[in-house]
Amino acid sequence: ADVKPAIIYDLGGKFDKSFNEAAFNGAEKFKTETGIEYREFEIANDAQREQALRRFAGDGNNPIVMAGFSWAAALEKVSVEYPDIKFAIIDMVVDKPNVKSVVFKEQEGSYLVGVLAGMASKSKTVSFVGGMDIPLIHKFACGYVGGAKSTGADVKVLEAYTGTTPDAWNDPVKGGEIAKSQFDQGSDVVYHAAGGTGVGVLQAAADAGKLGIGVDSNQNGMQPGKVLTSMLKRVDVAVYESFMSAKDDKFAFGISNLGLKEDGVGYAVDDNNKALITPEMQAAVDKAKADIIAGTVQVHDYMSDEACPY
Amino acid sequence: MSDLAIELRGIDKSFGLVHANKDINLKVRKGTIHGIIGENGAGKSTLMSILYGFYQADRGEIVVDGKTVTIKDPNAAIASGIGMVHQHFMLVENFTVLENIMLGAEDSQVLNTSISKARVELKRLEKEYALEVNPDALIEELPVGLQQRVEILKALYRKADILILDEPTGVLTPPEADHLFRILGQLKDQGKTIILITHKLREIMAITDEVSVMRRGEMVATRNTKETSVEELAELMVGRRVLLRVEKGEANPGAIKLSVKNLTVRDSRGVTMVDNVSFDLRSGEIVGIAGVAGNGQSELLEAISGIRRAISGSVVLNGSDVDVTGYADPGELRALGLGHVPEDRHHVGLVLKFEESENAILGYHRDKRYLNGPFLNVDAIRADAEEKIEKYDIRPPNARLKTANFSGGNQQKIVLAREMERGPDVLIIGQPTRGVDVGAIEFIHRRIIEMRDRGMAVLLVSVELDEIRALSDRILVMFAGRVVGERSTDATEGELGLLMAGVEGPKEAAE
Amino acid sequence: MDFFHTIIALLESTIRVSVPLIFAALAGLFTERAGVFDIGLEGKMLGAAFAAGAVAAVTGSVFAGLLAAILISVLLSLVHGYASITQRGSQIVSGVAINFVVAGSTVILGEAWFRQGGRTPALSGDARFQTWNLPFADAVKDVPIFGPIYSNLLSGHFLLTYLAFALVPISWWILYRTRFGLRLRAVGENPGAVDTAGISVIWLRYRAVICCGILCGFAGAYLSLAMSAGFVKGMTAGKGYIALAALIFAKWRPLNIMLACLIFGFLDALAIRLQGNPLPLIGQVPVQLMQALPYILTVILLAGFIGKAIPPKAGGIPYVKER
Amino acid sequence: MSNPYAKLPNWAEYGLIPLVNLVVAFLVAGLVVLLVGENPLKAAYHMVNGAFGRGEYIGFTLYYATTFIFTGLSVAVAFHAGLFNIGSEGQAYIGGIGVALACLWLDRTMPWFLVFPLAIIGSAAFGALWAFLPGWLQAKRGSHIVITTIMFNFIASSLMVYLLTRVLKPLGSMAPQTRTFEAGGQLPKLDWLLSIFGLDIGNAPFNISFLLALLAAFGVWVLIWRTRFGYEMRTMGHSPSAARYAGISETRITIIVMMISGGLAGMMALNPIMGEQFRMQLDFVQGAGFVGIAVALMGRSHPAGIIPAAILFGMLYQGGAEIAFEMPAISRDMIVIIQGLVILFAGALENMFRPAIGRAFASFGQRSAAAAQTKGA
Ligand SMILES: Nc1ncnc2c1ncn2[C@@H]1O[C@H](COP(=O)(O)OP(=O)(O)OP(=O)(O)O)[C@@H](O)[C@H]1O
Ligand SMILES: Nc1ncnc2c1ncn2[C@@H]1O[C@H](COP(=O)(O)OP(=O)(O)OP(=O)(O)O)[C@@H](O)[C@H]1O
Ligand SMILES: [Mg+2]
Ligand SMILES: [Mg+2]
Repeated sequence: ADVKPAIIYDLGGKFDKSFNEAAFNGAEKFKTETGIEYREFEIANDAQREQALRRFAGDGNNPIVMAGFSWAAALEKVSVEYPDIKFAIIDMVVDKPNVKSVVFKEQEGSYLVGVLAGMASKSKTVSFVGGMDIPLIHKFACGYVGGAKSTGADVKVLEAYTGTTPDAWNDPVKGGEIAKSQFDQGSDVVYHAAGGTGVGVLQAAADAGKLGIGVDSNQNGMQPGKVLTSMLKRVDVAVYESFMSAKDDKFAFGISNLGLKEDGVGYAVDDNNKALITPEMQAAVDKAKADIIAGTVQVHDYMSDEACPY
Repeated sequence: MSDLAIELRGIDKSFGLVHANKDINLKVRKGTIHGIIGENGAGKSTLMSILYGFYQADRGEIVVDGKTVTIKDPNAAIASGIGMVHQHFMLVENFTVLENIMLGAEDSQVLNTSISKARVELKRLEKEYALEVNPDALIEELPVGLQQRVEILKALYRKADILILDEPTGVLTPPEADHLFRILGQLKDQGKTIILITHKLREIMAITDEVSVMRRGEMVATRNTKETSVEELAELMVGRRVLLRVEKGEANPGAIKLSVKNLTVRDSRGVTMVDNVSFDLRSGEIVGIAGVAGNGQSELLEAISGIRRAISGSVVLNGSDVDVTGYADPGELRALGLGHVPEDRHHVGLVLKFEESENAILGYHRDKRYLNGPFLNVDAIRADAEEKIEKYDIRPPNARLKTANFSGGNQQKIVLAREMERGPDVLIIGQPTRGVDVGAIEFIHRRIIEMRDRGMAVLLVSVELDEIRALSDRILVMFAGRVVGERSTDATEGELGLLMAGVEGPKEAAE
Repeated sequence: MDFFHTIIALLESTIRVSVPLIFAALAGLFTERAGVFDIGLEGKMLGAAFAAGAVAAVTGSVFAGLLAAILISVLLSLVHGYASITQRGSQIVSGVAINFVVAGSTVILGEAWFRQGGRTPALSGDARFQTWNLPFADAVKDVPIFGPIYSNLLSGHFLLTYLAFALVPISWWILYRTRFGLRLRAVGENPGAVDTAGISVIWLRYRAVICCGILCGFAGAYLSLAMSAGFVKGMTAGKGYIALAALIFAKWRPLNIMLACLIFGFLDALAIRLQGNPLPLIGQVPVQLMQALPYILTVILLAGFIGKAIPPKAGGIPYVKER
Repeated sequence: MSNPYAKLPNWAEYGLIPLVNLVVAFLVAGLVVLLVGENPLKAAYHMVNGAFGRGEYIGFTLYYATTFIFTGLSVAVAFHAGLFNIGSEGQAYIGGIGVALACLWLDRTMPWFLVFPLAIIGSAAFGALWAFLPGWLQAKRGSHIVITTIMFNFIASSLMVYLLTRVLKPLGSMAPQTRTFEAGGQLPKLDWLLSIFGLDIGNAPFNISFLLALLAAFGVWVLIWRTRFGYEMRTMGHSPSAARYAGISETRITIIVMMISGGLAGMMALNPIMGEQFRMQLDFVQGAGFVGIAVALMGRSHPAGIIPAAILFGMLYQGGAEIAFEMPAISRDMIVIIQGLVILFAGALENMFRPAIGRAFASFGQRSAAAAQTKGA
């Protein structure tokens, strides 16, 4: 069909080394595969949300995908004004007939990397660096803790957050410093969910001879051989799918809640980290994955009660 | 070789719309002391700053020692042997004397050697000219008189052959001024040339060889000092006849209006500046406080007027106790009938960025007559200011002009008008005529006497002994924070001078 | 022993974190002492970090990167100088403007050159500063007390770290023991005095601003070539403002600056360390309180012990001779 | 800041010179645009058209301007008392609490015109509170206001993250923000104001807090130049020693001025929270406090200058967004550069063309005088 796809990023900007960037990658993939151009916009402040949506909708862009939970309110309004346009929002549910909501079970992917971390750790202490102390990040943290502790009750998980301003997502120096502090407290595997800050976390791990774990996209290549794995959150796939399905007239509205089962989250193994994952680790993580998919293991969703039982 | 040290030809300079120097010609003979006089704003400082390379003339030629030179910056002037002591000192306050003297004349990248050399040279200069000053003292801790010494030493250190002094005696006591003049004489004897700017005609008559008069940017006359008179110079300066003596009648002292008992004040560094001072001030009299600058007069005024907290002692103003050791609010003191003309009009008495009318209410801005509730009554304020402008002949007569744009004399009149027109019972005045030209001095002195005659009690602090003697009915002399003597107006200058220098004169019979 | 180990680790972290602050605050010291206020430290540091990351990535040479950092930072300083010295514009506005321009252009240029979203490629090997071990660091490692202090705390830092600390006495020496320093301090107090002494106020201030640029260059290079391995957009994350605060905190004195930066660094390290760990007596506190801790403690220190900071007298005021 | 150059006629001083500066700023920005291979004229067109081309665009421009008027006034008021309040950012952020509390409490039961006054008081009170401590510390303890306000900006952001994730966020919601306010917490738009000029506001969030901003600007003018307190604070700002002489308490002025400054910054929160988002979000201030510094200085700390300066920045924000929409090669970072260049050329380098313009005026004046003379002769 005739598609004029558009994508709008959140405040972090399309190169946030995080989900905005993943979204951008998905759109790029669509472009290279189909040769269809898409439009994009990076907002600079909150007032531009509705403005950008209306702008793109008014220009006849269809579908319009937006990345980030902060879009919900704007989309709720604008989607009603443009009933014929297909919208997709990532990381949040908006209950409107012409909206597709894509949310991820980050906790499940985080659980798996937690399992790997717990087993890779010699000190039985692993750690987590979050960008900001907000619910979404706790979703990652909680799954990770669950996974790590599943490898032994004696596994300790340290948890810290970079900051309280938007700089928290772009502060590799602080990220590195936090990681070093955690290493010093015994951690030897560190998982980050901190955007650009994570660059510093992975660097610090590599420098200190410890292991890092990437997030969102495959970051194994950032420090080859020093990144244990990456928790994949397939925002890129979600964007790509949205564009593609719209092109093929198969755009599905409603909620899609993507977990391990749907391959919406996962962990990355490639040449960079193959050697780091022992057969036992592989077996354990395969089992955990199967259990989660089968439902025998339920990974706690932080958002269900805003608490982490692990 | 020419016998002229300096020749200025057709110097012309404008600052924006102000034509400060108009086609000025000046010849200064070698080995002489050449005076330059003129009213405030006549362009004297500008002319000298051009000679010193601080400003660039728009037109004109400078000839030094027979050679036409381009003085594009002070460096060039220094190289030509010109040194200048500026009207407003060009010293770095938190530097030591030595550092200030070295600044710009260091002889190596690293200071150590420069410092020791400078120290030696300074010692020599000090000795040669009897210009003692502690080389390691901070400028901000020195009294102005000493600061000026530093300025002179700076010029001598740079081996100046031609020394320009811009109003050097404005801040000096008579002994200090005499000392300075002795040094100038000595320099002259060594063959140096000196250009001296001053408002004090007496000084001109005393030590210059020639004198040039400026008026409104023009050079109106040059005279051989021996062949002119004070009266002629004054007339040349202002363009009309001036009365140089203050006429005043007998005082009629009445009730005690201000009583100061055992007042002790320390400055911010904890040094005792006012030491157990007591005196009474009666209505209808002028009490003058004489003293070398820096002997506690400023702090005394500040404590009495509530600006500075005293350590101990008491002050009774108009029958009411003033909490001088606690928080005495200057505003409340005003309400009790105190008027205060501070020594430093630029930083204390005025806000230079304010319109004239705004300064005319400074300190009285809580007065109902200038307010409508919490709002300023701008019309009333301006009307009031215009009245004062008229009465005090403040020029230009524009209440909305920025205060910085008035000349020093007129700025002083703004303060005086504000403080006098209130009709306070007690008026304390610090340095009423510092840097003010003869025309304005005449006016200000007349006003002060007028106030006394109307029954006001006036406390006058001045470093001008002439002024103290001309105006006061009684004279207190301060030295090192203490009142070291009280004299009547008949006291000779020498006697007072000795007291001011801390040398106890023969005690007067009564006290 | 555990406690001792923790302290050593905390102090190590303190040193790392305070280095960029020391560079930047010393940078500010030079301009502000000369009477040119600089709220643009942040921007210069960011620009330098970018230049360092970009050039090191392209050339593979860390020193080329450092040089580029200094060059860019000096260039930005000259812009600030031109606006505030030559054109006598508002120094604050000029600083703010530089912060804006740099924040935007580093991303644009980075993206244009490397297509990594404003980041520069990750650096390794010679393109990045390596840590240095002091002699015998390994040998004495296991000596009790002294061992950890020497081989962990003092050894094993970057060249730039040692440089930063060396620059503290050097700056002091320059400011208080050289002709340049004497004049520089004078021009910040009373430019008139400098002018009448036959020294060019403008050229002197330009030199001060250039010194500032050089030091900000080090600060930026440290961020992208030592602490991290490459540039990330906005990676200064407010350090320029903290450095400014340290400068004021230190009352514009070099040795105090080192102390102030170490205090800030220590508080930061402490806050990181305490995150997630329960406090004695109080128990678990919200993360945000821990994160705010350095700032709260700074305010308390400031209110309790520091007293009034009096800036250079002529600071912030353009030198105008003729009105 | 003194004006070191000869006086020009008012229209040149306040009209021509800023205009020339702006034009130059845009010329340089144009070079940057050229550098990325785009047409600067097109960009300029989109900038101006995007800011003023339609009612909706004007609405957006003025929406941003509202924010900057508040923060600009905040910075300016402190400036007049000689205080550099670099903490408007944090004060505005905390001011949001006041707005949010008023709205969360009353939005379901009361109409906006009853909630609004309360929200105004709330925002001003919280903003003032956040500025009180730095003011108090400066007045009583001599802590430098620049450091304390920087620190308070950071503390504010920590506090707000805590409040928005732990206290004010509805349970189960992902976004760190309050719930959305109902009708009582939503300010009416100023559509009628634009419709007077025959313009349609469209979806622009231009709301009634703009009028409050204008009122605040007028209030600030009255405060500074027409009240006793303003007189006292200006005295202190120009000369602390003269203030002491005049019996003006530095402590009192410092604290009150900081609170007024903080209150003005706090009121900024009304615009995005009650006027646009109808909820309080993380980091809703988005740097407006820092832009306020530039606005205040470019507006010479006078309300009559701050309003146009704020509109200029509103134009940069809105016009900038339009450029980014229309010209994909120009990203939002490019807009940041352009903003920086405008601040540089129209702010810091404002004197660059003054001498030339002054000379032009002088020679023109002479020539016309000469012409008059020859005619006379
Ligand atoms: N730096 C300057 N910029 C602009 N105008 C100036 C400057 N300095 C002096 N002027 C103007 O030049 C005129 C001459 O001033 P100048 O200081 O030379 O007077 P003066 O004779 O030294 O006065 P005084 O006796 O008060 O020292 C004044 O009217 C003043 O307006
Ligand atoms: N730099 C300057 N810019 C503008 N006007 C100036 C400048 N310097 C002096 N003036 C003006 O020149 C005139 C006299 O200047 P000057 O500074 O010599 O005052 P003054 O009478 O000597 O005062 P004071 O006794 O306080 O030194 C005044 O009108 C003053 O405002
Ligand atoms: Mg003069
Ligand atoms: Mg004078």
